[in-house]
Amino acid sequence: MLNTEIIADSFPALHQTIGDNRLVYLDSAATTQKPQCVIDAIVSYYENDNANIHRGVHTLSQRATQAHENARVSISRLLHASRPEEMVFVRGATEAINLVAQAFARPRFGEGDVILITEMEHHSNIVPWQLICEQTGASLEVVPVCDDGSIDMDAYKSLLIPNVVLVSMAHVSNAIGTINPVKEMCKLAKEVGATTVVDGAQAVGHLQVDIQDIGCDFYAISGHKMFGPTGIGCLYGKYELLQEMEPWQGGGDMILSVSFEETTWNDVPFKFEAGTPNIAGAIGFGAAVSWIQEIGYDEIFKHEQELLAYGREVLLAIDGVELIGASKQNAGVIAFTLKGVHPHDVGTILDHAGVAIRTGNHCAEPLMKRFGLAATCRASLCIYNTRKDLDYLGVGIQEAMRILG
Amino acid sequence: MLNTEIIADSFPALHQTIGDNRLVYLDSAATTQKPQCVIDAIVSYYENDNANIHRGVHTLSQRATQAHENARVSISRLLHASRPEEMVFVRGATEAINLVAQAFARPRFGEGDVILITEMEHHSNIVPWQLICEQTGASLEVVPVCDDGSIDMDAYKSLLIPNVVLVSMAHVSNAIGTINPVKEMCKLAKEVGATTVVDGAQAVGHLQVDIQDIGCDFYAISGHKMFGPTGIGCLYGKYELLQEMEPWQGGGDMILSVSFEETTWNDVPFKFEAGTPNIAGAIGFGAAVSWIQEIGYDEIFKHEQELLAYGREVLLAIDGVELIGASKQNAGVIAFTLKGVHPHDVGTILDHAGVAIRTGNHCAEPLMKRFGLAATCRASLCIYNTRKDLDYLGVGIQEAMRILG
Amino acid sequence: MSDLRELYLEMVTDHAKNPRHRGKTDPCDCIGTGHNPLCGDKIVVTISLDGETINDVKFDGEGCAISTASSDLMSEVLRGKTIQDAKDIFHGFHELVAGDGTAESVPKKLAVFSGVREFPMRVKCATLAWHTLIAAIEGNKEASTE
Amino acid sequence: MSDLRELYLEMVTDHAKNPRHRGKTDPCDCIGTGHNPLCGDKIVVTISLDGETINDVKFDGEGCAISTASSDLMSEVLRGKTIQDAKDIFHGFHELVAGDGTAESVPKKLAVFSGVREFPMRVKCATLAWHTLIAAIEGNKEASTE
Ligand SMILES: Cc1ncc(COP(=O)(O)O)c(C=O)c1O
Ligand SMILES: Cc1ncc(COP(=O)(O)O)c(C=O)c1O
Repeated sequence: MLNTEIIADSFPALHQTIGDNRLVYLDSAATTQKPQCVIDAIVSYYENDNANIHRGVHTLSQRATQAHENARVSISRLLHASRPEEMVFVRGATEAINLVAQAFARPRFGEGDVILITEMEHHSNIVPWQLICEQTGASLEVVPVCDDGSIDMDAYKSLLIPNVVLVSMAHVSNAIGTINPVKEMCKLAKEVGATTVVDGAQAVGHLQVDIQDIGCDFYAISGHKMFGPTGIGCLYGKYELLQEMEPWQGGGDMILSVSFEETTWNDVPFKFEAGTPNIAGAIGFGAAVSWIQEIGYDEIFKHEQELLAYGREVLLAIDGVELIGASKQNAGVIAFTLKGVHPHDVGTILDHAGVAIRTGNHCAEPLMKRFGLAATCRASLCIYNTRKDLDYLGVGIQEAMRILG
Repeated sequence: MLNTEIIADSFPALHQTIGDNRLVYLDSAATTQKPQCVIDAIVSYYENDNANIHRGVHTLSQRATQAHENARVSISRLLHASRPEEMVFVRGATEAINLVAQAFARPRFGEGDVILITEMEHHSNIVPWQLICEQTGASLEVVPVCDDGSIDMDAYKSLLIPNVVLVSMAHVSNAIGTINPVKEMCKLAKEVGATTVVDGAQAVGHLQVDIQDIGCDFYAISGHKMFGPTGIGCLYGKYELLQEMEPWQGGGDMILSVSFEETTWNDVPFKFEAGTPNIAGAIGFGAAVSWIQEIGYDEIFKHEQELLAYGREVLLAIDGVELIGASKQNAGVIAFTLKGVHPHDVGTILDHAGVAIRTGNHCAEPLMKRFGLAATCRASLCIYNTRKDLDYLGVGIQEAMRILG
Repeated sequence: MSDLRELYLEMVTDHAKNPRHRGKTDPCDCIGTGHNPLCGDKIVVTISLDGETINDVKFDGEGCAISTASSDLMSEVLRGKTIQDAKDIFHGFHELVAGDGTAESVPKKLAVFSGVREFPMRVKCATLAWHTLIAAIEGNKEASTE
Repeated sequence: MSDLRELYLEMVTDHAKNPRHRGKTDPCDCIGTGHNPLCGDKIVVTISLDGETINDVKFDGEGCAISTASSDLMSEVLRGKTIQDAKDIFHGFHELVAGDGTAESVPKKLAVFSGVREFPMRVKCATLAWHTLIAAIEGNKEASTE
């Protein structure tokens, strides 16, 4: 097994106490902690190369431009994009999906068109499509989720009628951790001619993603959920699709030339990157990608699967714990409830013990409703977690049962 | 006079050499350098408080949320907003203007409506309105600029017909530095009932801005142009207007509740802040605001005006230099050309001497055309610059004249 | 470090587990719905009035321990009080859990919420019922703590 | 540190200040427009052909010293060459300024651009004319270096 103590050493935020207790961070699905190399990359940019990018002739601007574009190349390689120009820098997965919705879907969809999503989507993969439906007259259909938290594939197939123009689905559910068969789902969607969007926010920090193999048209990711900085993410889009699309925002860098009579758009991906981008963010994101590659997805996935099994064991040994949607193909997310104890109280009591979990609806209200719940507790795992962390989780939960159960 | 050597000490990036020469950074209009305290605030967030904000019960999330919202309060105070909820976090001024265009203008404007901008706008304050015109049928009118780089106020008045629904103007021109009489312009615009947008990207790092006094409806700023991080900015909007507006992007945090049948928006400003924001960026932005307040706008403005006068003097003493649009109300931006020498070559030669300036069209092609130029050289000043910096600029320009003039 | 035992006093956990005032008043003169998006809680507060006097208050819906206990104890202390009393008590209560108030300025039973102040993320849980009550009285149907 | 004198060799500055081939060929068999958004330069390249042979090349428009000198020297070396020659020379030239090429692989006059390689931001200036030429030959009207 991986020496995670050494790995955890690279994460400064993990070395602190909450009250009298060591911090046990089990909220990586909300945002991961950052390794020192990512923090250093940001600092180094600000201390040495800070300049605006593109169109600057001076040395700092050249360095900053180079570093920014190198990050794009790293990310495109990590995801196996066919060229760096297919990666558009955005604020995060939310903006990525909104970009597809507004710049791709809005001008193309209309009455009679169907957008298909699943019942387990994050609000960021629901609301943009609701807005599009309102704006274009298209309608939204929803693929149900089975009791074990997996997608009901039979229902999916029967919902895939020719009117379906776009399918958007999570690669990994943030609320319950289900890993969806996105390759198969994209293949089926293609058979009815639908455009495919995969929300990869919860995938890329935890498992190898090969965009070409998945065969999707768009893929959305957030830097901060994969060891990178906040405020940066990428939309992958097939080159030809990106080229055909309308621009996203208007402004500097997204144009080739501007006059009051006529404005010509810049090439992909710059057409979608109006204004000064999050330069430090992109550079830090690039550093995060290097860090992931150093550890390797094999190690990451194996470690998290091992922890997942152990964590489920620890929790199921406690009377009153119920796991929610613990599917077989599951990433390191453990969703659970405690009999008679509201998740919010569990969260407070665990926090008091130094254990950080998330409670609430996890921006997935429809999925909560599907399971008949208003809220759950969620412990989400990462490469830097250990079995000991899960032991502390168990102890904290027993304390919660003692106080309130 | 201010001890700028001490001020410059707080900016790590300024302490480097380019080749054999000390870096002389005269490109602050593109992006300012960052004081140590801003870098430290970012590092401290990642090393101590890194967590996703809103809806988290654990300690890190509480700290991060608090720090993020404190930054909003600081920025709202700096600009004299009437409440923090009037400040929407965005990527930068470009996104701020696009937000107004898409969420305010697009659903409201139509055939016959006129959007009025000026000839000196940055592309970020031109293209979003061109897109709106295309999308709504409204038309774009342009206020001409006088030879000295000031706005032709007579023309402005005569263009302010009742059909004008929105006026958008730079507070300070990035290309030539003109400080526009935005208070008067807003007052006149209000008389015909137009909504007013001020692009403050180049103002807030250099002069005191009082949004209430200006009386505008919207005001756009970028953190990275005022000592803050990249990837963060604010849109100020009058509370009532923000409340009436459509959402911007859809996703987490911008909703109160989501179901497939009905989704309700969150309150202002969260309605416009879908997805995980640039948390570190906002916190660093807050630190930049504190830094500005410590120095004080009086000092900053006085110092930059003094440098501006000196810089113009240095340049005008060189044969072949022509200043472009050097108006009386001018921020620390010196735009110039060199007889017989293309700006791009000037940029390379100056860079070789360690002097960083920007050359090109400065994302203001229409203004370049107005002055009959394809490109200019631009030296932009900041609180950390000194007279010595301008002496180096002069020497570099003489070198350029020697090689190519 | 804040003390967990100060938050979950026995009286609080008791009222959370066995609320006495769950349900709907009859008659129901005012009704309000409260929503705490932080934890997904939704509660409905109903009131029966006799002129300016509160005859009965009840609440319904799921919530965390703090929110349930607060709803229940609010219902308890408000019986027989006037609407103005209710507003004054809320003011004192708000000061207690989120401001500079002391246990003296609230009815004795509410003093058990003194510990909330040390848990800023839980202030909204403690005040949700009260916000909803005020909304119900003032004829706004919905209250939200966010 | 890269040496400025290697970039602005006398032959470069001379051709930049006094270009010999500015104008428009007559006849004009191919025409192309090139745009370098980095510096705002726009140039127009015209060619007169005799079958596969380039009779004349001229350029017009404003540009920086590197771009003007490159346009002018390109026009000079291409006279009498075939279209295939032109493509080959561009290939060698591109390798010289942006790749691993040496001065040996380009016509002697173009060797003055060897210094460009040390100034990556100026590579586009040196190649703009060539991209535009190829665009003109291939019937694309516009070339851009970005
Ligand atoms: C006047 C003006 N407006 C808008 C912008 C756009 O700002 P940003 O690139 O930070 O979005 C700039 C930046 O160059 C500017 O100078
Ligand atoms: C599955 C999923 N999709 C989308 C998002 C949105 O990502 P961001 O908040 O970084 O925009 C998240 C983040 O919580 C997520 O978990």
